[in-house]
Amino acid sequence: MRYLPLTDADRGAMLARIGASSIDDLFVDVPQEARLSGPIEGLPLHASEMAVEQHMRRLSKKNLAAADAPFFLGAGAYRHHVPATVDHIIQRGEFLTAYTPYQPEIAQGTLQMLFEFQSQVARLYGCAVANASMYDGSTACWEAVAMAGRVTRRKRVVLSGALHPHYAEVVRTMAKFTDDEIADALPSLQGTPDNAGLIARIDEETSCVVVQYPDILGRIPDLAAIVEAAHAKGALLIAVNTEPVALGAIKAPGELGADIVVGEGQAIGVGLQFGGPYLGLFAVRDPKHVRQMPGRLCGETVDAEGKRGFVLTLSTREQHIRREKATSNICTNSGLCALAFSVHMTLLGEEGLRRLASWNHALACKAADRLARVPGVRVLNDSFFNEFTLVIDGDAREIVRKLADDGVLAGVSLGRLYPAEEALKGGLLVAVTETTPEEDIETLASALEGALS
Amino acid sequence: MRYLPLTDADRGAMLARIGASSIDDLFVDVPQEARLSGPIEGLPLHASEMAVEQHMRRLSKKNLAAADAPFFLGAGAYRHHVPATVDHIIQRGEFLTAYTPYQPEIAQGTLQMLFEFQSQVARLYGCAVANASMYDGSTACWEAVAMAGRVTRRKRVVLSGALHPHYAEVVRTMAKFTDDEIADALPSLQGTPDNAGLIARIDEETSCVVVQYPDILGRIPDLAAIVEAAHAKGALLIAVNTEPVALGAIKAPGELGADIVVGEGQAIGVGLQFGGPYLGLFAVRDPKHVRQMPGRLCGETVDAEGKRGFVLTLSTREQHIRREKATSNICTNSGLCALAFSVHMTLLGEEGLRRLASWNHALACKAADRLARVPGVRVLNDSFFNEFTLVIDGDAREIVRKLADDGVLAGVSLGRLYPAEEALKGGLLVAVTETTPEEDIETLASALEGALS
Amino acid sequence: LEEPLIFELAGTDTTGVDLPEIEGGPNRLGGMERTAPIGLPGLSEPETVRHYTRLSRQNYAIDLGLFPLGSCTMKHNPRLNEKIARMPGFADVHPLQPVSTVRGALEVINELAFWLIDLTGMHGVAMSPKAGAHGELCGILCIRAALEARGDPREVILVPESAHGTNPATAAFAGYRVENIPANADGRVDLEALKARLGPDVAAVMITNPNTCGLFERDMKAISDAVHAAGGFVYCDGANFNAIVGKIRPGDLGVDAMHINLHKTFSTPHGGGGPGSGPVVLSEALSPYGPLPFTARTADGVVHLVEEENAAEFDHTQAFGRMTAFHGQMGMFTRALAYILSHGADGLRQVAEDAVLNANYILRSVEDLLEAPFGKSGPCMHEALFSDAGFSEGLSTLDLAKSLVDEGYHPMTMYFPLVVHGAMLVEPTETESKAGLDQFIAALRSVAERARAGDVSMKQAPYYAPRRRLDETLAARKPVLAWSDPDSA
Amino acid sequence: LEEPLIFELAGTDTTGVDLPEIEGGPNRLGGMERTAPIGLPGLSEPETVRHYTRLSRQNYAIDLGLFPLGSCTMKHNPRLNEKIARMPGFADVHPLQPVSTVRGALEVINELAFWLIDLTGMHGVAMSPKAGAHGELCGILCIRAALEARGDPREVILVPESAHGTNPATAAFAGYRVENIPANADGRVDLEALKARLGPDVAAVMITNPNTCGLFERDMKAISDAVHAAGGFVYCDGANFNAIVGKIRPGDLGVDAMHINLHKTFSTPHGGGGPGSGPVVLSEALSPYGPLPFTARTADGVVHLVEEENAAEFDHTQAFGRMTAFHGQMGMFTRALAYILSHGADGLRQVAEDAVLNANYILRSVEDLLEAPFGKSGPCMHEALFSDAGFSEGLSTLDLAKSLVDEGYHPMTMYFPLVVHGAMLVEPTETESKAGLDQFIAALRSVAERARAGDVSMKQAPYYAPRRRLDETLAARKPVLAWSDPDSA
Repeated sequence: MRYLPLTDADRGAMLARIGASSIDDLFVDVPQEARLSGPIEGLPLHASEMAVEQHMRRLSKKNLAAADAPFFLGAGAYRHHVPATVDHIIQRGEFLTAYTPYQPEIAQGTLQMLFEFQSQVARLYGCAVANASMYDGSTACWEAVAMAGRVTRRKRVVLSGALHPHYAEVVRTMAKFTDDEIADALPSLQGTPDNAGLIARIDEETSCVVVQYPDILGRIPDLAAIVEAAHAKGALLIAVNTEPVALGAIKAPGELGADIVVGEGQAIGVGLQFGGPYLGLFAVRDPKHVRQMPGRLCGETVDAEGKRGFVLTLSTREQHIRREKATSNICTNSGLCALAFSVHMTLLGEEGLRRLASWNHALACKAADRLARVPGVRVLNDSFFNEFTLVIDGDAREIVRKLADDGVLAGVSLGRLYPAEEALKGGLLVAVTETTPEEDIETLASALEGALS
Repeated sequence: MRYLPLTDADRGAMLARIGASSIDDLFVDVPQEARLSGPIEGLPLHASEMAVEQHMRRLSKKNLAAADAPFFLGAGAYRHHVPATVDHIIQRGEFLTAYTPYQPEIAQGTLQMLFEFQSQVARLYGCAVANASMYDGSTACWEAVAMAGRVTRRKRVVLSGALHPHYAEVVRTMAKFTDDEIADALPSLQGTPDNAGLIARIDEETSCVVVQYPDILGRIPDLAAIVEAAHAKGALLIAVNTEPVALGAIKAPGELGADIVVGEGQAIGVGLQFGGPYLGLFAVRDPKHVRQMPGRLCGETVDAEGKRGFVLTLSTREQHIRREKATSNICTNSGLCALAFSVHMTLLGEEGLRRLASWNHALACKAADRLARVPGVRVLNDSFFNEFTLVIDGDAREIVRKLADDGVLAGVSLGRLYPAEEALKGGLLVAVTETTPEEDIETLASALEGALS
Repeated sequence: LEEPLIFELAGTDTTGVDLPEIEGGPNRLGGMERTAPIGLPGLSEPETVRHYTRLSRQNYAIDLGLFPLGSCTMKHNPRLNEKIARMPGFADVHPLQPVSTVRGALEVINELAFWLIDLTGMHGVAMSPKAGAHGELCGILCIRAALEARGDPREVILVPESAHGTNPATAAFAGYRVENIPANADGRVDLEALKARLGPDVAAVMITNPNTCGLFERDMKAISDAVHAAGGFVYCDGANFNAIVGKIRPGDLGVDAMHINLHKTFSTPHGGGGPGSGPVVLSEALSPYGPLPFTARTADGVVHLVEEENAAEFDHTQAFGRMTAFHGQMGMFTRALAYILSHGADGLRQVAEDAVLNANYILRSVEDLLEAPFGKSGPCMHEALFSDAGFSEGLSTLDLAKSLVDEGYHPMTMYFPLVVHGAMLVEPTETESKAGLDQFIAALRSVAERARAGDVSMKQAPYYAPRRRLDETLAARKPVLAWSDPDSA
Repeated sequence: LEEPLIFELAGTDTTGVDLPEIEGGPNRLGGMERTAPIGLPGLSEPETVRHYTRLSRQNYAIDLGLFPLGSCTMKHNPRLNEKIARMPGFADVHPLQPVSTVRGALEVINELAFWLIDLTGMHGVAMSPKAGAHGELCGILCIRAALEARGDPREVILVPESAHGTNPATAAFAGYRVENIPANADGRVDLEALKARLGPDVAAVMITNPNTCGLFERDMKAISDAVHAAGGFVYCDGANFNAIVGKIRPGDLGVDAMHINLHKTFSTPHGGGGPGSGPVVLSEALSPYGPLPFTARTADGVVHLVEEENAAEFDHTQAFGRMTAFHGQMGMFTRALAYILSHGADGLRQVAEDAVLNANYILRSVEDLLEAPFGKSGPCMHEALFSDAGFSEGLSTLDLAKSLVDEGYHPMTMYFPLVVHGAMLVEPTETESKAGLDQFIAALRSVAERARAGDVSMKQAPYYAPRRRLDETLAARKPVLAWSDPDSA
């Protein structure tokens, strides 16, 4: 076994030192009837590296990789070019194979990186403080809701109808067990988000209002108005962002007054990966909320010789100290994805991020104009960043499947996201990034024309 | 420019410190008429990482990768499974981006690795000392011939007819300029190498006899007899090996009395790479010949505190010290490929190497038996390791091309290697390694049947 | 050389990417253009590579040496698995692609699920939880859903004293009252105390087995039977599954739910704090309540993705909901499956045996110098527990741990489990060689001798790390959690 | 912790691979079975990763800091290029595959050749040489072949004093007698002395431009004209092409042959000593003699592989032969082409400008403390040359260099070129930031001040490296070049 260094001679010598006559002696506390006498039946035995690689490659080839097709999917996961440097760095053994930095003297690499990451996220979100990452955007969203409950001591949660339905479902699921009351809604197929309807649902019992920005249909809501309404009722505003590149072009939620900003960081540095691991981002606008935040925090301090150093801090909020009184049960986070995000963001810098965002938006505008010319298709959005909603005469879900058979990955149908809603079935989310060649836009337009004619 | 850290502000400040008013001032020694006034015309300007990657990927897709076809090529370059660990290690920045270890105090990583590499190669070859690598097998072969000339002070070089024709051509090319006399021959299509004919060509003027082992047709010559004959005439025996995996199954050339053993190390750790970079191996059986060896040598020593350490040594043989009296003009070698070889060999160990060799041989035996049953095909070899020669009724080169069109990479035709030799045109070299699935052998057999019927 | 922060290395007008500059003109951003400075520094690629390479060298890692963190299971991460996770068919696939274009991805999930079920002897598995704690929550939510489905909501979850901190946090999060169960003198759950506490208000017992004292709970089956008899469920914390994988099936011991840390037992890299992955295996009684989405293979061999829409087709209408946006940690699934296939049923068994052998070897090689509170309770499993009894006055577990840093090792887990004073939990894992263990044992013996002898220099350790002891109190008292420009202050 | 040798870590019965054991039985090895022990140790994967990771950390590298080795050109190696070289269509292709299956590989070679020709203003290029020295040899052999073809074999090659050691070695290897040409006082070739020596016996002049004193040879065109007038050829050592790439075309200066170190100018990684790659650009007069194989694009856009067989079709029957088995360093070609395409014609020009700017910045920032022998000869090009004049008695260039190690830097090139006493040749390259240069300058000034002041502690430097000064004399006097088992001694 290539991963197991002990030889049989070693094992013998070690048993002798221990004073056991066989390995089985070490399992003596396991009731005999529970001990298996040999390898579990029906499962294959060990395999060479080559055999495993070949098997996994065969499986991988059964998937259509985004690079191998015109590709327009978004809806919470975005395809961007990730510089080769990012992967090089996250494969450094010192980052890849380190543990959570509980021993700061020999973990300054991870800790300084996390401090830089927190600072980058806080600035991107227009917030005071960000944590060291969460599992993903959807769980970060739930954690924000739970935090709002702790801060406001209220139980009513107002979800925008244009919140990603999977995020809403995670919130609803968790709320079942915490007796929060969830006020949710469906998105309406209008060019501009229904702020008035949302504001009307906020009341004095509301702990928080959750608004996606840009929203699930790609529209860019004016957060400031909702913030004002929420604050007027004593509720917190939670802004959810699933495309961080957008924040190179549009105002930061924190700038607009959002109290908690959470999101999915996958678009920067992490890649698609069929949905995971992703990177939950979590920040608060007001530093006084820090002690109610979930997740790990890295802070600056000094060592015994006065040198600057970094440590995990405020861990009295965490489960390993607080046990049942912790702010969250989160333990592992997305450290390596945070590194990938931070390296990519460092390469971009503000200048690169703004250029990247402008480029995405410009290409998306081109795509919207072109697709609007397809008969039977209209572009819903009055505003968008790099993703917009087409409304199609027909069942968009069927069209997406049909185009996939022809090797075109046309986008995400609203039917996939809201299978029960007849009214939404003509909706098709189309995302366009710098990785989308202009000729692929033409291919999509032609394919849609063909499918709709 | 993503690789250029200077900003225009930096450049201005630096010019000011230098006391120059513009960059052009720094090129003042270049005659005005030789200075280009702007970017060279007709060449593209800088491009994003994504654009370059896409361009190169497009080119790469125009090649048929060995993994994507039944694959039977050898003839001096062999496809083996390289453990993922090898590539991980050679991508460590500390190995990848270091220079030749001229400052040993801060290059012990490379130096200890080279010392281990030299030791591994010496043992594999059955020799006393190996150097720290050469460019590739063919240039190592020429360097061995040159060294034999220095040792024996003779000028006549006897090449076995079954030496790889490219290696022979490199020797012939170099000899043109050094006035060595080359006695060469063509391979004869016999099951056993023509030792007697070779021995008959050795005389008192012969500096060395060059024998490939296994030879270009895959046959395994009995080196001992040739060694005896060469030594009887005062000539050195140079053994050339192009498939190091074979030495896990067959005796080492050094064991059999070869004086200089050289070869291509690519098969272990390096990969196919369309022919380069590869890894020249070079070893001598008798330590007294060390000072005539070309290339770098790493040796053990101690530091000022008595700790073991390693340095480049015996550099008085080298060009940067000896200038026109150097043993060779070689400067750069294949350090990173040597690392890849050494890591792979460390993972294999003697046990793994022997198993790998046995497996290769067993599969090759199966393939030979199966292909011998194809009508119009016979297996030439009385002996072989993992590569053998088929003799086909017809032009093997045409058949190889035809099968390639059908997606089968059938092997290397002797017509490709010896285009001028009618007598060899039915020859087809077929190599089989652990990477060859048994069903691919069947595919090749069927394809040959189809092509010959 | 000290490495500055990225904010100290560059301004916001430089960048390490070459992207076109799009001229202004009309946009469709709805009037929300970001105009104020953001404050993100940009470094050229050479500076970036150097910054992170230098930072990395201030870390300790498994690739550098033994990482004996008890209960964290720091074992070697095979490089093959990294290569596989990066195959474009896995890495470059969107979670919402039409199912016809992701058959291979679904097969990976399903194949891994099959192994996890077989290795644990359970009935089903929820693959989507993102980490161990998330998996715990999933398991407890399954239990709550099952109890609610039978109209028998209960209020209490019993947790042993020695549990991981996540256990009570999870139970509390799911709305339960947590009660502790004491341990007996030999470090195991007190069966009689447990039985005495069982009753109609007890929803579940959460047990870690092997437990956090490194011992196998001999009475596991009796515990399960008693809990089941009282109408409750048994949750097993699977963080220590690596000690028994391939040797013992938790399902045979009556477990109803157990999360599996793929990053522990199946060696996906910890990455400085994640990502992890925490699939939860479920008994027949709990399987109907597992969350969406998941995969199912039908008789024709096709693997289906089961989501809200088609749950009924797969007879799974009682799912308690959805724990995360997409399908779970695909990148961890590919790595874990590669690990499992590499080892096979025989190799995994060997993993458990070697992990236990290595831990006992350490236990017996140092127990003359370091007090092993349960050394007489039988062999340990994959980790060896020591206490600070015998240290000279004034020296603590922390001092010993930091002194171990100077010997070239990462310290063991400290002050956990809480049931032992000054606890030190040492888990070598199966991927250490005997020579490596012998070297570690020598170092451990050396610091233990110094602690017994009262070497006060240990109080200032480490001396040879990139940093001396860091002031954690200052960090918490005056938190500095993001960089701010001193020039603008 | 000291890292043992692999031979000390494991025996020959262990392995880090899982391969089937083939039972004995008949074989077809012709009676040559290897039966005696080989003596190759095998390490498990975890041990292997750790061994090499630990070793790597004893190296200095560009990824860790400035690497100011004059004439070696240690610049940043873009990570994109590593990724591209590993694409299966490049990495997993056999050199003897039918041409129809390697069209993309041939296009890479041809596209790179096109750039090299255009950037140098030459006529042709030989792509197959494996490194700079191999390229030099190729160039000189072209010259010899051209002279022989016109029935005018000549015997002498003139080489300036300051040449790289490979230059005379190469010339001697190709059968020429080497004669030195002196430099004039300002560090350049003495044009008059050269002209005086030219004659019918001189085959070629080998010139490095920019030269190894870091200066541009102002008289290059005059030199070329004089050599050509005397019937000889001009060989230019292209190791320093990075100083002028995109700014000046050597072809415009009358060069007949020049090798290009792809690993210097075009940033393929040095890898601790290789692999390199040394294509040779050739003038119209020399192109017919370039070696096989090479690529040629025909009017239909198809790229052909030209070998012995079809040389006549491409009117290339005068090739002097073959320098290596296959087609050259494909892995370096892909990296170099990616580098070139990334920079483009504008970026390459900027490379030269920034390299020269950085070198002059260092020159002018330390010349008050370190004697710059040709500081008055005009701006330097990509490297700055200093001498040990001004050092306190007893302290040498070596002492300064080793002291620089303690400041966290790799030393500069020492004792080269030979024309300057105690020479120090500093080449920062274009991939260093101003902040990085300022830090280096401060360190250099500090050690220079200590050398002037006579700080004798410098004689024992380095103090803070993985090793103190190593005994090179012992290594050469009693060479130990391979491990031998002390137990069997």
